[in-house]
Amino acid sequence: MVDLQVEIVPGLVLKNPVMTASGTFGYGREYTPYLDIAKLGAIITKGLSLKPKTGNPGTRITETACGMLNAIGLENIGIERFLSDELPQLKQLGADVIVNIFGNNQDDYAAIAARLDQVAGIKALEINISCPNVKAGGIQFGTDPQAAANLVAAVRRVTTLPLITKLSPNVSDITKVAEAVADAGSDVLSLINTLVGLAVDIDSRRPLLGNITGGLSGPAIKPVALRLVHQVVKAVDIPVIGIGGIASARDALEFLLVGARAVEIGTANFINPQIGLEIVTGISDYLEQHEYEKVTDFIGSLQV
Amino acid sequence: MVDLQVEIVPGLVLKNPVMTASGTFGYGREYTPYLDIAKLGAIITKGLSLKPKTGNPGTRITETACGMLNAIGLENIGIERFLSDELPQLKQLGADVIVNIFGNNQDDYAAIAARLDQVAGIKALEINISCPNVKAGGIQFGTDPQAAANLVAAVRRVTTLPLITKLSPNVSDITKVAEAVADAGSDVLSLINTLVGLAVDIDSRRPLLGNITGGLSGPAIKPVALRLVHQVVKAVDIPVIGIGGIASARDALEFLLVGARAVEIGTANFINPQIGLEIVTGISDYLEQHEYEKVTDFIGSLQV
Amino acid sequence: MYLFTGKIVSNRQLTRDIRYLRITAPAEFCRQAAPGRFVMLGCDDGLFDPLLKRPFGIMNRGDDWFEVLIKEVGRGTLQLGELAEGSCVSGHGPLGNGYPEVDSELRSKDSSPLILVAGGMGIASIASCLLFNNRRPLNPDCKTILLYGAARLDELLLLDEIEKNSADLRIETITDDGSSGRRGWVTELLENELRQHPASLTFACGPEPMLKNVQQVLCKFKTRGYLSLENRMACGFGVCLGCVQKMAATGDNGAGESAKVCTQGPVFPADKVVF
Amino acid sequence: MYLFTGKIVSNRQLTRDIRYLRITAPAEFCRQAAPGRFVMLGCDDGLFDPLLKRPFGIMNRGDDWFEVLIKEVGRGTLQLGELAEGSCVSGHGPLGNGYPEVDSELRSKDSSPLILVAGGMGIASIASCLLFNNRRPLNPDCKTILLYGAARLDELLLLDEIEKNSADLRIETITDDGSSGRRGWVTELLENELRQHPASLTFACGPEPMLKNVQQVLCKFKTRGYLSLENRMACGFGVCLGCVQKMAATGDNGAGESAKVCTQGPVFPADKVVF
Ligand SMILES: Cc1cc2nc3c(=O)[nH]c(=O)nc-3n(C[C@H](O)[C@H](O)[C@H](O)COP(=O)(O)OP(=O)(O)OC[C@H]3O[C@@H](n4cnc5c(N)ncnc54)[C@H](O)[C@@H]3O)c2cc1C
Ligand SMILES: Cc1cc2nc3c(=O)[nH]c(=O)nc-3n(C[C@H](O)[C@H](O)[C@H](O)COP(=O)(O)OP(=O)(O)OC[C@H]3O[C@@H](n4cnc5c(N)ncnc54)[C@H](O)[C@@H]3O)c2cc1C
Ligand SMILES: Cc1cc2nc3c(=O)[nH]c(=O)nc-3n(C[C@H](O)[C@H](O)[C@H](O)COP(=O)(O)O)c2cc1C
Ligand SMILES: Cc1cc2nc3c(=O)[nH]c(=O)nc-3n(C[C@H](O)[C@H](O)[C@H](O)COP(=O)(O)O)c2cc1C
Ligand code: FES
Ligand code: FES
Repeated sequence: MVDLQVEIVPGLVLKNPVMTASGTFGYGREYTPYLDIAKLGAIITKGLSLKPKTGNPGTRITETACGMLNAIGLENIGIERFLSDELPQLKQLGADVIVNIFGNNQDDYAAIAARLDQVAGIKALEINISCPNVKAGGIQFGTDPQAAANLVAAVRRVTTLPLITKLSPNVSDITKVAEAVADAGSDVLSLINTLVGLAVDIDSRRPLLGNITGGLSGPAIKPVALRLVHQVVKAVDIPVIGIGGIASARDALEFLLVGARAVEIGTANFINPQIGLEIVTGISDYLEQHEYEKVTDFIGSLQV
Repeated sequence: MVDLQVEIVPGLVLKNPVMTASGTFGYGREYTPYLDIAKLGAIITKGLSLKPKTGNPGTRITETACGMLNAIGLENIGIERFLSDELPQLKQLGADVIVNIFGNNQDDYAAIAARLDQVAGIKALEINISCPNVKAGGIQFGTDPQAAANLVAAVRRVTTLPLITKLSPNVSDITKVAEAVADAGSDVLSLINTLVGLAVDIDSRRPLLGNITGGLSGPAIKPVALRLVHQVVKAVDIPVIGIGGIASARDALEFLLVGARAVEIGTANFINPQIGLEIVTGISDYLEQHEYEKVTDFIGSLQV
Repeated sequence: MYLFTGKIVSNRQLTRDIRYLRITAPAEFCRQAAPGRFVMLGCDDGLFDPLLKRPFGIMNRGDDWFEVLIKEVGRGTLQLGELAEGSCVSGHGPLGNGYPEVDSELRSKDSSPLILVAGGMGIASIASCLLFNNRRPLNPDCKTILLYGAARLDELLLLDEIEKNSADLRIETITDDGSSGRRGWVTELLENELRQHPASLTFACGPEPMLKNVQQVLCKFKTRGYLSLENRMACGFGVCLGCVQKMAATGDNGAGESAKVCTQGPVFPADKVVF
Repeated sequence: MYLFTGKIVSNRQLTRDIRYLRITAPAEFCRQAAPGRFVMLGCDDGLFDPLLKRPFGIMNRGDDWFEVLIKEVGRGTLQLGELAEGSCVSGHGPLGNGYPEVDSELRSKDSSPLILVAGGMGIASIASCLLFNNRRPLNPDCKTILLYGAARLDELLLLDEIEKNSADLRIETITDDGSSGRRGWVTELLENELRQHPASLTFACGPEPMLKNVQQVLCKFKTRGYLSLENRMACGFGVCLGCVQKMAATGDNGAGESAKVCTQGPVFPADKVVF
């Protein structure tokens, strides 16, 4: 048996390196007909804000070549309803829960973080500073190292939970933001969020999405994601979680190879709701076949 | 008959808006068994440098989901051999030729531009400030607005040919670079060059490309390209040429719809060497069916 | 809800761009398939283009198969529609709520009929109410009328199958170009019926403009009905939030102002949907 | 060079992962196909995954068909290998230079044999020298020896076909695991032959490590030979520069230090290739 456990940071130990990405796994419960969510490294909730949010009007998704654009607009039930209606059941199911948070401004982020600080059953916070689908908040933090650092510092002050900062790929030099948030107290980095994209319909001569632009995800973006993870792993000392286009155990292993200590599965969950556990098994089988004793021996073993 | 002619700038009028992208059309002659290259809006040569260049060692291409990574490393025969061995035949074939140029530094760029200034049979220069596959030159100009502007100004001083500056997508805010090079005297912008990506092989635990990272092209990147073209069209007053993942007449029309005055076809040429002319015909048929008299009526007609 | 690999048993081409596929499925899937529920289907080739599965109404089902009608409108439907017999598909379902059971509670007067309104490909969903009938009967003393509109005569599909399977059914058809005898929209037929039977119960499925009209007609006659929506879907099981539809502020479909068409629908009370 | 849509005439499964396909093609394509030339093939489904066509040696051809051997090693070969009879493929070719004509100029002594060396799937390319023979004869008084190495006995392919078509051919086989009787590498067989016939002409195709060994053996015996390379290709017709191979500084294959395998090769004089 291969040992799949990974310690991301001392306060955040995962039974295996496979998590599910925010916004693609609902609040977790939706997946219980398909798999035992307690067997995943962790589940990461849909991005939560202080108050419920209705999201964007109009068409919200459209498929592109080997990918999809989404402009959901961070629709969510709000932090309070999550705590009362969803979290208790997740605890009962034995799932390891990481909460993804976002706000319109620094105070919002800090308020949610403070609210969650003393809540039992939350393993870590993932701060989304990179969602391209909301006007206020989101991406402008993700592209400005100083703004990102200030935000992380504000959250850091109000919580003792492990902090994961989720980075945007839509930048000239991701290592600048990575270093800034690491210095500001982020324990972990996760990347990538979606690339900003556009799709239009030549017949109606309109954008296909109500929000005009959307976030590109899926296998199409994997090469870009792998490159950015590789770059950030080399640039910072804190652990990195890899995200972007993962749809198989081999994909996940590619991210581990370049140095991600864990991965998050996003769009692939829509296509196959069991994919998370299939990837756990696939990683284990691969490592066993190649005579690794533990997954940590494989992590970061890329030879360049 | 739909009028497909587009005037990009007064000195650069194309018989139709379909060009072939640098690095994907060789020096043009290679395509003569497949199509009449004189019928294309223009052909853009492989990137040329002052001296011949051998390119990168090791594996240079690998396929990704709906895309490919290349790390050719700008191998080319050099400007002198192009002028003596290739250009005369292109002229004879009646092709409209745009020369794509790059260098290791500003002086290199200026020297090539100066050399080409008095050469008959060259319709314009496309300055590649955005190739991700060379260490010196290329991408650092493309991500720094000031460096890009200086470069363009230096080239501008030595040539009267229409100048197209080819932009990198690997930036936080492409409009900054776009505005800077427009102010510095670029007549036209073309975008996008490839996204930087990485592919690795988990069995050998090595990068798949000799150069480690490569440039991502093909249908996978189309949504990102369309978004950036849309953004730049709104930000600058000079004409924009759209590039990225175009593989059909509908794809090309999408770029025209968001405001590109012409397009360049890249990777799709590898899959179907006749695609350039098929797209010309397809655009004409579509516009005729939808009762447009001229392509310029369709360009930029997106309703948002 | 099952994830399964199905095999194409048969693939009949009904028109230039419409295919009628029978696909194998686990017995449990077939048992849980109810009229108006749907299935997500994708090609089982391990490739990523197309990427997502596509939703289709489960039109009919047996012990270990189900049938769908596929209109080829884009990459996904084209790929599925061209699959040869023996090819495999990835399936996920049955999903969604389906049409409500037609019991006396739903109908205000037992003698008033159930009116089924189908526009174009909406027939796939609507037909399930009739073709499933021989297995899970609608209220037996409920008279049923099928109002079916299409663009042209040759796009009025499966009428023989439907008649064969449904005793006591009256069918009225209409086409945009008049090629079926009557020219016009299916909502005109609905108005006629409701004028005669104002207490009917209506189920409707078709393109959004048609459903909007149906909604207006039902509203005008103050009569109850259900609409089956076909919003774009990425997942089909409630996690992507891509399919949400605006809903009237109160009512039995979710507390909020929007509903997930895939899990709370695709069938909604007509007066709840805000187009 | 032709772009064409071909139809799968037959698809035989030779081993777990090796397929033998016959595909229709324009007559002109078939006429221009010569031993060692290749064809780029892709599925004709209008989808983008896989994106690029894949190169395959043209193993045999008739008036309006050609044959390829496909080993399923990844997405592209898997998709092509699984195509049913009647399916369409997009083809482009014939491409590349092919093996040189075996005339007296090439062979230093007319009595010395032509030695064909195939490793694994290299048989597809090598076999073309034999199977095309009945149409475009190699030098008729040239004796031919086929040296063929594979991993296991069941991967020694098409020996019957080859024998049937090639009079006067001697075949020696060897396998990595000894299951064919002889255990070892095909280059050992080559050394044996060259010891007896040092003035032979050798054509070789196989995995790169084997070709390197062949090169060394040829060098040791100071004898002439040609290697057919299989570098990764994006285009196949000389425009992407993805397939270049380092070459010895001088010689008849390009002035520079590298050559495009797709247009200047895939067959190169063995002493020119720098691995
Ligand atoms: C619950 C449900 C049940 C359905 N049942 C059936 C059925 O039984 N038979 C059938 O043929 N189709 C049915 N559809 C519609 C079918 O899912 C779409 O036609 C299909 O997803 C289009 O995929 P594509 O890749 O071919 O088209 P794309 O290439 O994605 O798009 C082609 C065109 O179709 C439009 N389109 C895409 N998705 C949808 C959609 N969900 N609804 C309407 N238009 C769309 C696009 O705007 C575009 O104009 C149903 C949809 C839903 C949500
Ligand atoms: C001139 C030429 C002639 C060829 N003739 C034949 C033939 O007759 N029969 C046949 O089965 N194959 C032949 N090949 C090899 C064949 O083209 C590759 O196996 C195929 O392109 C792999 O595609 P894929 O999508 O299945 O694999 P991928 O998914 O792209 O890769 C799978 C594995 O194959 C390796 N690979 C990919 N491309 C190549 C390549 N060009 N050469 C070697 N390894 C590669 C990769 O490194 C990887 O390990 C030939 C190649 C060339 C260049
Ligand atoms: C429909 C959808 C909704 C998403 N919502 C969120 C979100 O609420 N918060 C967040 O941080 N990321 C969100 N993401 C981004 C994903 O978590 C992930 O970073 C991205 O999709 C790339 O991974 P993938 O290619 O595996 O999907 C969303 C992605 C999709 C497709
Ligand atoms: C193999 C290859 C070589 C390229 N070489 C060059 C080059 O020399 N100069 C340049 O400006 N762009 C080069 N490009 C980028 C293309 O011109 C184009 O910008 C990019 O491929 C995106 O378009 P596409 O998706 O249609 O391929 C190259 C692209 C490819 C795939
Ligand atoms: S389709 Fe994903 S939530 Fe409805
Ligand atoms: S494969 Fe493109 S140049 Fe050889």
